Amino acid sequence: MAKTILNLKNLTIKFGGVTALNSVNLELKEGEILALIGPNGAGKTTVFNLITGVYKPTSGNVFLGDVAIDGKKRHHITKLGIARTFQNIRLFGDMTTLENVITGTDVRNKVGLIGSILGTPRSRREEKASIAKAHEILKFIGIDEYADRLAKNLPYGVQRRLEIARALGTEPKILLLDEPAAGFNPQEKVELAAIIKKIRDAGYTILLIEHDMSLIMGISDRVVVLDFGQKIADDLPSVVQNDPQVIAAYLGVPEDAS
Amino acid sequence: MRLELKDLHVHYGKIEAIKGISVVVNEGEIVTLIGANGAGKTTTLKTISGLRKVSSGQILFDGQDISNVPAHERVDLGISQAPEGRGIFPGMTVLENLEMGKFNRKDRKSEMDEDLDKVYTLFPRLKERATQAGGTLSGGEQQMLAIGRALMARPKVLLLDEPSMGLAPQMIANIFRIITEINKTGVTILLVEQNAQQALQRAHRAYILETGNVVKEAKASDLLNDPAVREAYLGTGAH
Amino acid sequence: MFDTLIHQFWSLTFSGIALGFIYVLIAMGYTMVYGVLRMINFANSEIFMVGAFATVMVSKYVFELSNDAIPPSNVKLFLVILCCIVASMLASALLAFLVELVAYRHLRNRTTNRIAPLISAIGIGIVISEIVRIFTGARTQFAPNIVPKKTLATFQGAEIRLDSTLTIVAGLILFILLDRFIKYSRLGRGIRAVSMDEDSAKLMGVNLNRVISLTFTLGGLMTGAAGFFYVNVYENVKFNMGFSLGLAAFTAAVIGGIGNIRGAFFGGISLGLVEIYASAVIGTQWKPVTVFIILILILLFKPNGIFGEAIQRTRV
Amino acid sequence: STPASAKVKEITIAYQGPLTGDSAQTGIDEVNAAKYALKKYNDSNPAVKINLVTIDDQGAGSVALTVAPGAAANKKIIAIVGPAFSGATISSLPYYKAARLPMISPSATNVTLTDKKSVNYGYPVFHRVPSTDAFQGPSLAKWAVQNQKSPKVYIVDDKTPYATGLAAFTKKALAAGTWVGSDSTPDDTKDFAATISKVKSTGTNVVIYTGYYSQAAVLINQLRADGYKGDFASGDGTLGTGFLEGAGKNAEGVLLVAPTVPLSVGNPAMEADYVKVMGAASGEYTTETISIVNIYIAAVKSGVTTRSGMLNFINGFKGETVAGTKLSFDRNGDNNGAAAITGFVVKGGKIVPIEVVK
Amino acid sequence: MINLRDKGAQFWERSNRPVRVLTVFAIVAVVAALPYAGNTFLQTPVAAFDAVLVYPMGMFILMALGLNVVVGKSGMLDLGYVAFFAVGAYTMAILGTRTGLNTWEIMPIGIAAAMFAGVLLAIPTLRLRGDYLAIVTLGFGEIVRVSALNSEAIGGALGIAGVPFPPGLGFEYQLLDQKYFYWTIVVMILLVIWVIRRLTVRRPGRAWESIRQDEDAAELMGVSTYKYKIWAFVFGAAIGGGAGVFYASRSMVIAPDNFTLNTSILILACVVFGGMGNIWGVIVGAAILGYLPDRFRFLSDARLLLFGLVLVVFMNLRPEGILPRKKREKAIVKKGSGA
Ligand SMILES: Nc1ncnc2c1ncn2[C@@H]1O[C@H](COP(=O)(O)OP(=O)(O)OP(=O)(O)O)[C@@H](O)[C@H]1O
Ligand SMILES: Nc1ncnc2c1ncn2[C@@H]1O[C@H](COP(=O)(O)OP(=O)(O)OP(=O)(O)O)[C@@H](O)[C@H]1O
Ligand SMILES: [Mg+2]
Ligand SMILES: [Mg+2]
Repeated sequence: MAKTILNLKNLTIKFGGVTALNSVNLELKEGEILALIGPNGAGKTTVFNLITGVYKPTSGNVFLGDVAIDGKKRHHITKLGIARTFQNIRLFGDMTTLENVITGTDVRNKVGLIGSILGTPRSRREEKASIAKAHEILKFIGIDEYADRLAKNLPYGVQRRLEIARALGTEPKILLLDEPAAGFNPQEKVELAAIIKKIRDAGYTILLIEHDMSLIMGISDRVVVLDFGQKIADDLPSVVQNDPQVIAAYLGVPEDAS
Repeated sequence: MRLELKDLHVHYGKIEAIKGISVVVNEGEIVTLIGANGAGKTTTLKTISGLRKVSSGQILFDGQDISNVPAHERVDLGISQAPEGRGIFPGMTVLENLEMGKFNRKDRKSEMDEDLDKVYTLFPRLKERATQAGGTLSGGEQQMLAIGRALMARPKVLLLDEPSMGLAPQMIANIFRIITEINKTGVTILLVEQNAQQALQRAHRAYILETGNVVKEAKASDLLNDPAVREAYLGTGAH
Repeated sequence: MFDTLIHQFWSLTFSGIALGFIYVLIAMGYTMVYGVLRMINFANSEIFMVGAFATVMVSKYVFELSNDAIPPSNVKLFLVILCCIVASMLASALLAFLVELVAYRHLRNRTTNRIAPLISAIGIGIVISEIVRIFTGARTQFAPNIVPKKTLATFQGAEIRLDSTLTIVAGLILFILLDRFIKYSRLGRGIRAVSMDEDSAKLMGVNLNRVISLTFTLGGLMTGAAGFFYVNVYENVKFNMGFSLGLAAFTAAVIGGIGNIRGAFFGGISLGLVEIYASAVIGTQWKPVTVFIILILILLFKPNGIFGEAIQRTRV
Repeated sequence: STPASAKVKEITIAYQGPLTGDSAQTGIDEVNAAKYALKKYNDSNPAVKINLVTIDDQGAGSVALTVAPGAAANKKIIAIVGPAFSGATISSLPYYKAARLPMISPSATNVTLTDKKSVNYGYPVFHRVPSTDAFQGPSLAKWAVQNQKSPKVYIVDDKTPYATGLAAFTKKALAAGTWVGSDSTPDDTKDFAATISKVKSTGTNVVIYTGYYSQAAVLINQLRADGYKGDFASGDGTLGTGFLEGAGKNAEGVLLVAPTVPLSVGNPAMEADYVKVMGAASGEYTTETISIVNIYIAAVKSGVTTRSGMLNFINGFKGETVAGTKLSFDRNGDNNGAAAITGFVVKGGKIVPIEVVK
Repeated sequence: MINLRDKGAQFWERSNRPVRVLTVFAIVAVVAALPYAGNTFLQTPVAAFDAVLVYPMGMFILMALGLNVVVGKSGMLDLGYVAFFAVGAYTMAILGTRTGLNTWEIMPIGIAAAMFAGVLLAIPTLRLRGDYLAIVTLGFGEIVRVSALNSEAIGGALGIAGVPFPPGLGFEYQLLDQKYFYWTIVVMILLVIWVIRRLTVRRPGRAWESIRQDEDAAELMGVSTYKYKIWAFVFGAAIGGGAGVFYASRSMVIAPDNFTLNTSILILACVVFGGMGNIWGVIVGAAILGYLPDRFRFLSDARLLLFGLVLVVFMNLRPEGILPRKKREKAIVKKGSGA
């Protein structure tokens, strides 16, 4: 069994009267694609927000390896190797595609204000490396042809993919994808599934929120189901799919199992 | 109410996003627009509701040219939209958001309550969250709110832009059922969907859009069985 | 150092509240506009100045009051007050309406740059004050004494004067009227909708231009009323009078939480008091420093002002 | 260029002061006075006409810094009326000194301008008609307390260079134990409640305000409305009909001192003519400004056509102001006749000169 | 409307290195020759043309470039920028009149003082967003001015006079012919342009840009937003401080009324008028707004009125400024240095 790299322990968060997550435990194993599913408002995005430091848990902890990262600054968490995409796209609209990715890569760069002004050899080296890396990632994701377009003018599908590319730019150990296929047609979803697999095969660990069951069944190694802030299932896709509790809470009548 | 687009052209700056499309939505119909990302579906809906200006062509509503009527007056005519990206008022509570749907209607209190009840029965989750700020809802909850809000206006024509986006499978089935139900009460519906399978099952007729042009118009059931369409829009591993 | 404050506490407090009400009314002009557009209306100080001039004009030229004359009484007094205040409110409201048309409307449709309207409003402000400067030869214009500065009562040694009492009472009434209006008309909700998402507001049937114009106009009405009360208490006007009062009122709006009219109310009164107390304790010349330090402290602990709602944001 | 023999037909002098901005009124008053004097002269068909160019420094040192080099470089200008304000004068001085451009100010009264030891020393180009705060301050201190057996004096200044200077000299000249407090109310102060409270709590019976007339009127109105019964005194910034208009009945009995007198007081006949010619009553510093222009006119009449000629003429000049006081300059540029500070009292709605306060 | 910015950029991209070098030299030469254009249509009535080139034009350009880093690049509305200018100027005036240090020796001290003031203001306030930041910075500007006004130790209302000229560098600075001042300021501007360009095409520029566009997303992409906002602020302050030092030294006299809110607003107007976020736009905007009021001096009474009208009309015609922020689709990373 691969080692656990992200460990959520008894995570609880309350917003006023609403308990969005109730004592959730979740382990992410190195190299896997773990799907996080559940009805609307179950708390999936909230899990991402807790992992990335957007929210602080009411109780419980998030461990990256052995380090508790809840309470750490957001940019620091990114630096530690967790990157995410957003459910409603949050690109830097006035930057080009390439710049968006380079901005991601900057988290690994060291050169500061002074170095940039002086144009030290290191700064030039880093710049060069960043640009090369960004192009590489764009090619990897298959959107390099858009490199010089402003992000806000890109077609929706490309924007979603750019979100992934930007996150990859930060060289994360763990990639969090929040509904990457929303707004895609079936054909595009198939392409996306291939990309996600490719990313995993390149050595990343992926935590994926998605509502499209065929996509999930196709690529995930394991599925965790949340309902009303509680974990109700955590198993292989095929098992989860037939779990009556999951069917009742999430899938509805199994009309079309593919 | 019959809605008709005649040779419609729409621009973003110099870019022509809609290149002369003609679309008819007859009273009482569900018509669906399908097409790949960037085909111009959202732009079409925005133009009908008045958020984008018509470059040339006409929008006929009930036989009357409304292409120069300002957006807020089109709402009074009976055109209501649940927009892409949902357009929730983030700082308003769920209830206030719903009330905004009735902004210009001088309905009696009882009618307001009646409509609220209707929306709450369709989406019980909204009732639970009536006092929560719209901006803090989950993605799917926001989608429900957007649809509910559009219904509050008691529209004659309802424009839905990817209503199933971000919804859980169970909820998706629900939404499409609701669309049919609303339609049965006499509301004309223009539906934009990526979930073409479901959309075509529910719609009477459909248009296929490609880069700003209508490339195909047919009865929905015909398209469901059209191999080319299945290939392009329903995914190869069709159901 | 605190002697004056202790000995004259009630007298200072009373003056501070009267001054505060003038701030409240001007702050309403800022806060209304901010509430709908999330932009600062830099021409509001000139809108105030024009309102103040309107009172002077009406009292001087319509009622032919002179500076030395004994203030009118009874019916005439009532009539003068009414006409002056209405004239001020209308003049400012009209100007506010025009400012929106010229400085904001066109720009709003053309750019998302939020600072551009700010600069065009500053431009309009310069134009208005320069026109007034040229017409008045840059002179201070003294206003006739409208409301007699009679002492109504004394409280703990502080004299309660008719003119400042009028400011407080009328200011309170105007504030309550506006507050009710915003609450019970659809306007309030329309304003909030526009401020959060213009496109969605349109889709709900909100007439964007009308809501925005109306908001400017209402803000103008309040600001104009402030002009009347100002003249009434301080009896002079000058083309550049708006600057420092506008700045103070704007600060007041921020202290309370800009965009929130109850915040403006609270902010205005507290600023009036703080200014007067600070002047009494450490000297009038240090007043701006004290005020801004207090402002910074408040914002450190309440980043959205005391009554401010959190800046509207969608979730990450 | 013109041959040396050709007769000069036109001479240009400049006025420098605030013509726009917050303090524009002072400048507009002065420039009108200059225009009046020149109109009188030019209308008499002289052999050499005198042009006036205006230099707007907005009364601010920062603006003076841009315009002064221009005036200095403009060889046509052979003399300057102004600058109106001390701050703008200080900023302009380096340029005028370098260009040897003579100037006589009608209203810059800061002592450092004629103080040999100061970096602001304006020698040799700077001259002024009014006397400095060093003279006015003691006179004000003396004149203000005349009605009180045991005076308690409270001094308020408006934080301008003029007012702080005058306030300091006034305070220094007060008899020991009579000064009970001071406040500075910047010139955009609207509400004097705090100041008034201090006045009351100190038991003051004499308030001295050093600053300009519009604020003085507001202050005294608020003082009286709050029941202050003591005396009110002020300096030349307050001398003028504007104060009377603003303070109305409250002006009665106010004690004023000034190095000169307003035209309407010092020369009523000329004031009447002024109103006829200019269509409005004269404003601040009219007496001084007309007197300065008259010096330049005299110089031109005597054939002066250059800056150095003008400088010599000014230094040798002996004459009178249009209000009849002596006018000539000492080595530092101060007016020898200016030491005479007149004391005024407002009576029956008029500013009445009483006596010279020594 | 034609997009000059894109035309210029296109030209630049199409040119090869020698053409570029030549263009730069040509432009610098034309700019450097400006003091000799005093007798052309450019002549300013009343004010001396060479002096106008130094102040307001040169100084405005310098300050607008500094403010642009704060407002245009990182999106923080600063209405108190003049405070840093004042700190620089007062440092120069105090040290210049009381110690034997000369202008060039005081320059780094003045810049450091302004940066320190920047940090002082930034640390507590940069967590505020948008317009709250605007009012706090505005307040800071007033605090600095009023404190100077009330402190007799540094001259109070009269300010400080007798500030020494900068010592010549092989030439002597002159009072009545300001071309050396002008050339000095051109060099300062070029230096600042060079530094800003370096920053904007590299990591700090991207960090600022991302903060301006979406602060939350930027932080979640690993940008230390707080740190970079402080840097932007402090960097802007440094330029303001440097400008202040030079200003005091060439003016010889400074007083609190040189540092009013109006100056802050005017500089902000320069930035927006020219084109927020685009250094060339900012330069053009500042040059025009610095120059216009002096060009219109012959209008005397209606001068400021006209200035106000120009602001309104121009903002309405070109809301994004004269040379707007980058519209075309090309990276701010240096071309050709990659891949
Ligand atoms: N800041 C907040 N304040 C109040 N409630 C919140 C807040 N954030 C989240 N919630 C609530 O917590 C619950 C979980 O939200 P979350 O966004 O995690 O759902 P989700 O599982 O991602 O749903 P979806 O599939 O619809 O995106 C929702 O009911 C939401 O309304
Ligand atoms: N604000 C805009 N500025 C410039 N171009 C735009 C803008 N909005 C849309 N476009 C372009 O117009 C075209 C049509 O876009 P539209 O959003 O209508 O597509 P769509 O069919 O709704 O796609 P999707 O399925 O991704 O929602 C696209 O090429 C898009 O890039
Ligand atoms: Mg979610
Ligand atoms: Mg769309």
